[in-house]
Amino acid sequence: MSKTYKVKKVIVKTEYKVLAVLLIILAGGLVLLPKYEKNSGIKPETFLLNIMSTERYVTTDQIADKIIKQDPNLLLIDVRKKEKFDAFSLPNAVNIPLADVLSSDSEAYLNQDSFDVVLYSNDNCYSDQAWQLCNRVGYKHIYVLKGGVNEWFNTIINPQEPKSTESELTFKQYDFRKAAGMYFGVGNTASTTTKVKPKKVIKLSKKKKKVAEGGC
Amino acid sequence: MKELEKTKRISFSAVIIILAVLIGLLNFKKPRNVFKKDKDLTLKHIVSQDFIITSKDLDSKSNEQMAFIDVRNGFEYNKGHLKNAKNIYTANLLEEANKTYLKKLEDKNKTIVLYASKPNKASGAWMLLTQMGYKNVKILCVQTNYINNKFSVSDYPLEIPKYDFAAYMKKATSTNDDATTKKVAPKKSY
Amino acid sequence: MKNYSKKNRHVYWNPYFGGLILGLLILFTFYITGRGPGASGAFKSTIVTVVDDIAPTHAENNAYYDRFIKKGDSPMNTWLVYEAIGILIGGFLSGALSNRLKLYVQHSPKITSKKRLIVAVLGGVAFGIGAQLARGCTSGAGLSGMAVLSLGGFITVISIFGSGYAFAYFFRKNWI
Amino acid sequence: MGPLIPNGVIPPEWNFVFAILIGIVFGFTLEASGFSSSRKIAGVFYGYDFAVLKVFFTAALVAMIGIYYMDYLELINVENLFVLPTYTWSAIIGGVFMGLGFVVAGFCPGTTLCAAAIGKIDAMATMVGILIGILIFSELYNFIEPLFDGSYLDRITITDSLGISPYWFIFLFSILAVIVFYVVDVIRKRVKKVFY
Repeated sequence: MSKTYKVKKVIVKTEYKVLAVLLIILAGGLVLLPKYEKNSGIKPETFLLNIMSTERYVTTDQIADKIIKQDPNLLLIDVRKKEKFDAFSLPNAVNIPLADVLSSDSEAYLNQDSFDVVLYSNDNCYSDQAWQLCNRVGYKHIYVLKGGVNEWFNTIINPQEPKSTESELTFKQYDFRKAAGMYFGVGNTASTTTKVKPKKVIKLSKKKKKVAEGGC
Repeated sequence: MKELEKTKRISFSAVIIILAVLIGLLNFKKPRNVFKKDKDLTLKHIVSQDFIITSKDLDSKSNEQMAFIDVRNGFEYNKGHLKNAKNIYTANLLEEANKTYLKKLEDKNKTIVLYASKPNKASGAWMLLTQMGYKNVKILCVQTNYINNKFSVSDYPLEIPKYDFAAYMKKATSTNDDATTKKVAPKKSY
Repeated sequence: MKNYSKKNRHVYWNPYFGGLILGLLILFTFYITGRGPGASGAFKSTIVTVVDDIAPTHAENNAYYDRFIKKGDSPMNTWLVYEAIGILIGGFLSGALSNRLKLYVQHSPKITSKKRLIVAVLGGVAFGIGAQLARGCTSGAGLSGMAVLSLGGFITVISIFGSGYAFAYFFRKNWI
Repeated sequence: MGPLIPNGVIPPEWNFVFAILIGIVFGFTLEASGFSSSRKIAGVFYGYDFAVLKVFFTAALVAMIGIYYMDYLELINVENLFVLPTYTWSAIIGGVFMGLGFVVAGFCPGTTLCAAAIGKIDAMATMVGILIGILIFSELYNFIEPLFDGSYLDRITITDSLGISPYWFIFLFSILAVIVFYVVDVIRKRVKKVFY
């Protein structure tokens, strides 16, 4: 080690003193900043806007049209309970009861961007709440069937006969609904049409979490 | 060593950083309203269906415990509304005035009862308020409409199937229609 | 200009200024890509590619290589390899600017350059093993780890400098 | 907005472009602050030049303060950042090996690259050594695997393990750093000068 042991006084330049003080103030500032509650996930303001907007609704005619045309990226999700789902459900629908809309295995169905997800229940209430939960968690491309299965029956399964004074458009709509009803098995005797549609097997890839991967 | 003397650059950049931090802090707005409840708690509420009040339990005793909030817009409110119901349209639920009003109700620990033309219209407001941390918010399951200029409130139980779907389908498919209609793809009419 | 840089071959930046720029760079890297800068990952990728080309079967059934072999895409196509290329370019630029480009072996006058090369290789071997074990070198696990206050980062840094000071006595012949 | 590329603000194709740019600035800073000369780096362990310690701790401190200020201002979301996973024993023993390598070779992988870039042949030798080291590690991986994957504490931060708030930790760490910088200057004054 060094031979001469006289302690040389360390002269610290004033700049370094100032810089050291600045550093400590900067680091200390973090401690003094007033704490505030962080908002996790979607902001309440945007959540409110989403609730108010009604473009999430899809009418039964559109859904019937998509099913008949075998629209590939339509995914119907029934949020009613299991036994109601078994009793009657729209073709190719997947059953996710309202209780486990946020469970991990249902996330594969809801949190993906390859399908347009349409939620439906008997009426609008459960499907709306399911939609709001999905919106709160930040899922995209989720729609709600207006009126649910009740509306489905009112329009597609037994459409009301329009009175003769109705506009020509309602007659056209009535014809479409009548034909769609037949497609869904109303009124045609020869049940040759394959009643049970081949269950559309939906291959879903788990969406990767957003944490940045890294490592050296 | 020699390089320790060169402090011009570091002092200059230190000043810039301090300025940047100050500017960042000064124009930083804390989020005004924050979701307190996490999503699973809300889900528990929904599943337990404890937020529903039917018109049956609207007897007079519980009335002063409840504060009615009409979440429809002003126009419908003026046409007709429940007795002593306050009108807060869903869109301006987050305004300061309404928030203080709800806070006051909360402090007097009244149950906030929301109602609209249909229960599912009020469920959005209900979800927003429960997640913002309001404790007991309920929805009045009624259908309100205005028939021959009288404001009528009729019960509207949730999610009641209009038909017995399965039976109806079986009956519908088995009716032997005389014309053997082939499965015809419906012509796109509109 | 010529004699200025001739004279100041060994005048580097003020270390605090260098640290400041490095800190801002780490901050920028986290802000843009969500991960910290690193270096030893690039060496690992080269080794994996080389072994994968020479003995693909061996690479398959060795658990460690298998982690980094991506089907249909060479392991070199990773973030760290591009960053390593950047480091080479950046180092060259800075060396050129302050006239430090010179092909030579830098060693303390006490030892010969041959001994220095042997020592460098042995040190590298130790570093190679250590970097894989700690999942990152001083900049990968140390700096990036400490920046996000990860416990692993602090443990690695403490053990690096601790063991460094412990071993310093035995290798003082090489340096002073 | 948090980390821009994972959050999708910047398309992932830019990832590699930023890698090169960041590498350039990284290499430039390392080289300019003297990390390309092994004797200057070894000065940390022998007391004649503590540049490495100063640069290292200032960089870590600035990054820490920066990240937590941006986290406070909601510009960065710390949960989305890559936090180094903690394998305690693997980190300790890896650190010991790296400490040994540091004292013996005088370079770490980052500084090896930028020293080799300016023509240091011993840096190139260290690069070869590092490659050999990784080869050895990979071949012996089957024996090392229990240590490598053992004592896994997930991505725990030091503030969670100590149970204090990160802001306090950064404040204390900055005071510690200033004290260390002063002590280091005192040591350097008393140690025999080495010119390199």
